[in-house]
Amino acid sequence: MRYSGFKVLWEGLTGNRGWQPVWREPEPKSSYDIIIVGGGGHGLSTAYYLAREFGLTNIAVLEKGWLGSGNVGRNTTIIRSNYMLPGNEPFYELSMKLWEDLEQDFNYNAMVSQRGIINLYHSDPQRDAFARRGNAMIMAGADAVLLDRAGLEKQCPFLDFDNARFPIKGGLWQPRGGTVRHDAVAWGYARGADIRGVDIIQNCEVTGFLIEDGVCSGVETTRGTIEAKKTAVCVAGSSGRVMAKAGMRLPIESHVLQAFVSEGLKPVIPGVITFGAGHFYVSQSDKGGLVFGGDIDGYNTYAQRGNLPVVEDVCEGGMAIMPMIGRARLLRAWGGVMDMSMDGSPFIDRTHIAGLYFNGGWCYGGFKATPASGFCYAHLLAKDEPHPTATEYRLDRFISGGMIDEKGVGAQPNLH
Amino acid sequence: MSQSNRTQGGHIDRSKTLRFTFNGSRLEGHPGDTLASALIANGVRLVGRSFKYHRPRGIFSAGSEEPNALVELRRDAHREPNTRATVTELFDGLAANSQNHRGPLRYDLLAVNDYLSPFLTAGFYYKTFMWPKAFWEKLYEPIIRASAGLGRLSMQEDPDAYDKGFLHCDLLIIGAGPAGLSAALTAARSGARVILADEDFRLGGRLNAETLEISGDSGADWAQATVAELSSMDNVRLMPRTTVYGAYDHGIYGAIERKTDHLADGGGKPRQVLWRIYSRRAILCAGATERSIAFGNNDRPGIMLAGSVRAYANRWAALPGRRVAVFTNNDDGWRTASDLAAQGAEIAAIVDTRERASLAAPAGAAVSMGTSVVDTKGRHGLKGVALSNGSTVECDCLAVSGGWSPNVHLTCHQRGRPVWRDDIAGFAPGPDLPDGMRVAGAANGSLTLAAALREGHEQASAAAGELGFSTVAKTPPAAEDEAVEASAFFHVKNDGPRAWIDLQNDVTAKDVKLAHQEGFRSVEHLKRYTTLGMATDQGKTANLLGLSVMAECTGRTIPETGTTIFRPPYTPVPIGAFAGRARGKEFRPTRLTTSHKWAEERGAVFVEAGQWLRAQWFPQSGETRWRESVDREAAAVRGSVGICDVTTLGKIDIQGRDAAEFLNKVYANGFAKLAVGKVRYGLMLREDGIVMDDGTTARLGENHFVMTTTTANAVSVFRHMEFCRQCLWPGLDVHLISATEQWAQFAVAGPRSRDLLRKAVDPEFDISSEAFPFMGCGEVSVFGGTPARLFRISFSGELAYEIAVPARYGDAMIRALMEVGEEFGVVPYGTEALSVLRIEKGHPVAAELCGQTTARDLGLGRMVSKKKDCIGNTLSERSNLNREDGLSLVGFAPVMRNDQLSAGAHFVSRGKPASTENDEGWMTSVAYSPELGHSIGLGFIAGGHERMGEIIQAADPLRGRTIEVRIVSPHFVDPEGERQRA
Amino acid sequence: MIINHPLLGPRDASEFTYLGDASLIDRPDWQAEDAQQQFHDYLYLRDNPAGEHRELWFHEQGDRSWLVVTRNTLTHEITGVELARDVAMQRGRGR
Amino acid sequence: MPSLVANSPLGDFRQEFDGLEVAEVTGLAIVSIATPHGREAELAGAVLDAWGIEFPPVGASIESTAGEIRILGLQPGQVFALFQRDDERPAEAIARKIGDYGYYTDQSDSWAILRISGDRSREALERICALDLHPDVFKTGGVARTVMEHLGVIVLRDKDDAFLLLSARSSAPSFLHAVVTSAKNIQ
Repeated sequence: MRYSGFKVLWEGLTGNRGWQPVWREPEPKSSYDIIIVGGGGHGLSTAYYLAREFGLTNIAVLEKGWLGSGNVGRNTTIIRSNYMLPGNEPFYELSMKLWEDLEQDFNYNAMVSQRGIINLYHSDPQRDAFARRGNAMIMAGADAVLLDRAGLEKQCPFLDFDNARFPIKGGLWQPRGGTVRHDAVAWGYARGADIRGVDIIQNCEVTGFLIEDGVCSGVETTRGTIEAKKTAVCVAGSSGRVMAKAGMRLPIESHVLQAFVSEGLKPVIPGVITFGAGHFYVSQSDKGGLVFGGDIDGYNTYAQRGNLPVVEDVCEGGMAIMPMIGRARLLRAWGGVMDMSMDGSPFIDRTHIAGLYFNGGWCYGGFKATPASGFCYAHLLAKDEPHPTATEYRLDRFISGGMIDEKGVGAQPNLH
Repeated sequence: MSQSNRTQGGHIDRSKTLRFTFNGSRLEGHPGDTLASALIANGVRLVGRSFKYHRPRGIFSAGSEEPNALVELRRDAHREPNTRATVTELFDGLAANSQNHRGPLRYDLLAVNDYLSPFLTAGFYYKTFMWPKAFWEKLYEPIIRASAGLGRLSMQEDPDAYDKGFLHCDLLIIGAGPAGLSAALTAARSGARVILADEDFRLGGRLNAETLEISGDSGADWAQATVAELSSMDNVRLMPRTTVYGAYDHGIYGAIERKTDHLADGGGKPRQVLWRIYSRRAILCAGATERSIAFGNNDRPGIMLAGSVRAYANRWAALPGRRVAVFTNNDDGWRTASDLAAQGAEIAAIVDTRERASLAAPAGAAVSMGTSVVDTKGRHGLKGVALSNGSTVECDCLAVSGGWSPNVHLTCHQRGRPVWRDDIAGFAPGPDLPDGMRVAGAANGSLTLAAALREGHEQASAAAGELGFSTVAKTPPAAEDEAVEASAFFHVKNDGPRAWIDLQNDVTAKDVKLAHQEGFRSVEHLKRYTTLGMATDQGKTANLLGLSVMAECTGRTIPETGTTIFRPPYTPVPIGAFAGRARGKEFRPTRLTTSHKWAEERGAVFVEAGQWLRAQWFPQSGETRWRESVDREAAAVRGSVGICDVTTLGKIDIQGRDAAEFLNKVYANGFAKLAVGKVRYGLMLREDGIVMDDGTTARLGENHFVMTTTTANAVSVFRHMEFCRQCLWPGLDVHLISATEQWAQFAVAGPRSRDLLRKAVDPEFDISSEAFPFMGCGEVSVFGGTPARLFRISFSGELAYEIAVPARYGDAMIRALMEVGEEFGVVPYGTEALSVLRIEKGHPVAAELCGQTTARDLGLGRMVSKKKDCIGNTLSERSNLNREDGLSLVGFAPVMRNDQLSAGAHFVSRGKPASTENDEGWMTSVAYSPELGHSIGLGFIAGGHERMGEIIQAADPLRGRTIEVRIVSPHFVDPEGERQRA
Repeated sequence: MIINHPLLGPRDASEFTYLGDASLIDRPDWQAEDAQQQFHDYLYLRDNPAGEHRELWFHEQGDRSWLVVTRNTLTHEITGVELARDVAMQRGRGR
Repeated sequence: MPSLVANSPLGDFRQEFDGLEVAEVTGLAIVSIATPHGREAELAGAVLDAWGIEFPPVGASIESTAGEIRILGLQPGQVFALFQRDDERPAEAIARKIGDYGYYTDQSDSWAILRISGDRSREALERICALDLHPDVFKTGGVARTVMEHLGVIVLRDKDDAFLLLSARSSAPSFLHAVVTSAKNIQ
């Protein structure tokens, strides 16, 4: 079924009786060419691109709970490609370009909204570091604008320029950055993959891997054994738990990132604003809620909830730069479990076990990467060689010292 | 205007009249009123519009679960959008306006959406607005955004102050209804430290809204007597107007106390206080929330929760209608009928979905058993209802009771799942409660008054007992076990008019069915696809109705269909309250050096360095551009002598028999053999081989060192060294204490620095170059006996010293140094000149020590000892960190002498386009060198040391200025380092 | 969260700074033949358990002790708090 | 030649509020004493000989009977000694008194000291201090290092209704603002 304004009109006039399920609910088969473990954003986009780009459709996506229940369903919806290091920026720019064509591509309105993202700077050294980043972005084909104070005031007159403890001197602006309706990304990819024949199987938890002589030939699940030529794990947030079943230790810790939404408000802010001297970033959803967050809580956890000090720290950051939000109320807080990697950058790689692949370590940046992650993982699975923009996302990069450390804080995951 | 719907009795103070306005109309109420009760007393029915269809809406409830009656409260910068009228305490001069409509409330232009509802079904927007692609941001989205949202922020700085605080107790009791009061009484009498918090301004909970009796008194009187007893006890803290909004780990609860919201003018005091309550045990006595029933057009003004109708009549003496009908599936609805009748309302009908009921109807009420309401009429206010038996009833208020849902919210905050109970047809707290929490009363699914009193007493006894307090074995106060029989009836099935589930977000039963039809069948999919329960009320009255409709569709039971758990906060909390005082200049503490006041007097321009403020430069009269000042300051240092406050550098006092060995482990270069009275540059690596920090360390005695760190890393280096000391080498005798604050330290730099210091250092100390050579240090005294430390170190490359005095002398010291330096033309210099001087010498700072660079990259590779165990040397040997084409820190000079270099530019070989694959490095720092007369820079470039003299591009497309630069030595001035040894 | 400090009693976790897995105490021998591999595993690989986790916290705004806290990463329940120095000594670390 | 005049971090601040008073304390010497490994007993013995008091455990302080010195147990292996400063080099004064059994570091200039006293002092501290200062829990003589409004603070209860608060000298104005705001907010 193709979605369109006309279809909505027609259905409205005929009692909305014609809408079909967005995805099937198939029983798992006994074997597939490729099993994707994890029905979150990255897993579903991997399945979608395997089908669309490489014509591979004998594929199952296995999801422990409900489709999209991972971090694609619990994030702050920001997309951007404002990275600095050559190992990262081309990949995230690929992702941005995929976002820009996504809705027409999978015929689902995920509300990709490029209203821009601004990272504020407060000092000359910060400005210089942003200049380094902005130039790296442009050199990778992305867009970047360095705003001085006057340029920033034009866009965000409501910022507390003069009274702020850390005076706001300008910002690095990526006009193509923005937000996307996060759940719709999962649903759109699921629909696109389902239409092309991929089996999406919910409530099917992987309990073990079939590994013999260093070869993985499938998985054990709560719904039986399923064989596969290739098994692709894609369970960020649960990577440690799942890969432990394959006997692997990872350069990853699990941490919780909290996010918050305010009550609905008439339009307040234009795009995404990120406060560098505090821990705060904010956007406003189409429904009117301010969607905001800050730092991770900072301790290992698999609990999808955080604690008060971070809530307060985030709101302090918000009030520091835009004290007009004081009377807006925080409506809901939630926590997502992050794969915090040792250098802050992800992995899309084979493992040392033949037939077993791993995608994870996205830290708190996985949502924006959803299209490119799926695209590059699909490339790796289909061709057994990394996509050119993802060659550095190797699991063994720390052995040789090939860290991709944007923040420069070293092997301490909670600082990334 | 008279209060047309006000009756007799109630807990309001009729001796005082409060004036307020709603949408400009002048109205009156009394102390004790909420905005909602006063509106009802004044006969106001239409108070707002719904989110999507802009349907007319009236007050629905009498508490914090309110979905409809949201207003913009107060004026101008004090405007507070989305404020629930049902919990807003009335004050004199209150001004409220309805929100989310275009044009007058009664004639909202966006009400057209209601006629488009067949097209605006759940999730319709996912299926359209995709063509043409560019129209989303430009056309569709702006329209959606402008019509979405609820109230408006003022866009002005929040003028009110907020505060925070910390409380400790043995027992936190959440909710001061019958269960909470009973629990508090028992716990308090045991001697435990008790906090009793309630969101209402009048403690007593439902007791204030009911006509039930306790021990022969009215419930409300009993509540007041109990509150009086509790407030007389030292070990009890009563906190009305306080919402416990979240349950966090280890017995910590978040609470928000509204201090001045009920006052016309807060008098400058904090408006709200955000408390963190540390409890050893907690008892949740949060009561229950009534839910509605889904039936055709069940959203009109005048259709309300039955318990709320009763509350308005009993507590506030305000009748929501003159002719009231009751629609119920349980016994409790019948009480509304009898109480309303007692207050003088006409009971038009009692419609009960059950076949029989145990209570009697008031005289004159028509009773229809086994019957439902199927439709209603009255666009701006209810006029009548149609029943399933075909009859119609004229009425202006319909009191609906779908049963009571325990307020389990806080039991879920640590991801506990509620469990279904058939007897109350609702979810009750599950077994996985937050550690230390117990639940009592209606929150626990025990819906009678007697049970609430009993459970409160029992749970408090048990909790106090666990903590070692003995409770007086007294039975709880007696009350009747009133009839509360309920039935599982949620939804009047029909194919006719829309039946609302979520009033605020306009989710109807049809939306839930559509979600099912399209495969969004898990509870989470249902919520996300339809937005059920996502509004400002978080679905308190709606969630279960939505579940029941989904259960109907799937043919499963409600518990099989699922439940959603709740997350904090229980009710929305202002962002300003979470921030407390930390805003504006008080966002973070400010650290000042001891010369700050003096520098201010000199007109210095200051810059933030972490939390420090440092003098950036000292403009003199006639200087109009910052460069003039900075050039002058830098030139003065190279020409004669300058003084700079360097107090902000971290200083760590290191003592112990093994101090030298310890330093040998934390620094990459050797420290074991440093002589007493000498200073050495130290390079600190992280364990991954990347440079962490650098600085100088002086050996003051055999077992005594003083380390300096960079300003930015002072705290993290100290932490790291404590880790090394306690966790890696606990056997070493070494002790650390920060001395950053103890010493005011000044760099005295330039060829005349020794001459100047001779005037400051007491004459018994020989500071000649022979006696006090480069990299020497020692304890001296200055200006006639003040203790000081002198270090002969140089950041500028000139003959230079750093001299430290106890901080209490810092202000006097800078003034004295300037005084004695006058004859040498001494100038103070700030961080900008400092930066110029160090770039001229090629010294790395934070821009180069950015956490991504190795000692080798910095040209310091040979400092990393391979002959000892130290942090970072093993992993610094990894292949990728030692590539031939690895980065090198080198200098850059413009090919065209007048070109300005820019930090952040990337290096690209000549003739190649600026793209990622041609990226060879970046410029880290730039300055104008007054010594050389042109712009100079430092930066990292691949294989830099082998490329001296090569001309490359410094590409800065971000600022549109790409220039050609020459790779040069990073040591621009005095490369042999002779000046500093002079 | 509240950490029950072995010397000071219960203190709010916001006084502490977190580092990570307590295995960071077990720094390898720099002279081992496969020192680089050992240091790689020590610094970069984690068990990252869903359940009981022994981890290092620094009482930065307190008594400056490093602590080894045993905490469940699913429930956040803390079942043990020790001075890291004692733990390190027990594991044979000295000079 | 100019001579150097000392100044205090908060200019001898003092202000009264309803129920409490906030005042800067000046003239105190603060010397940290670290205990060398293996010489704990000797150092404790020297302290006992010099002032007749035991070495306090972490979290407690002990004042000599004559009141000339108070020793605060701050962290394992480290205490602070507080006494009236009558010497430019208080660390050396301590060394003269008890010998070189410990490692001494002068901290006198590192801290700004406020005394908050009066029956509402605990109520004011409630707004910034997460410690439970109930007298049954935090007894007179009790000492703790904690954080208030992002600032490190050492709290010493020197009387039932009086607390000594030590916070870093460089941020003393911010700290004073925090304490005074608390006093005002409870009025």
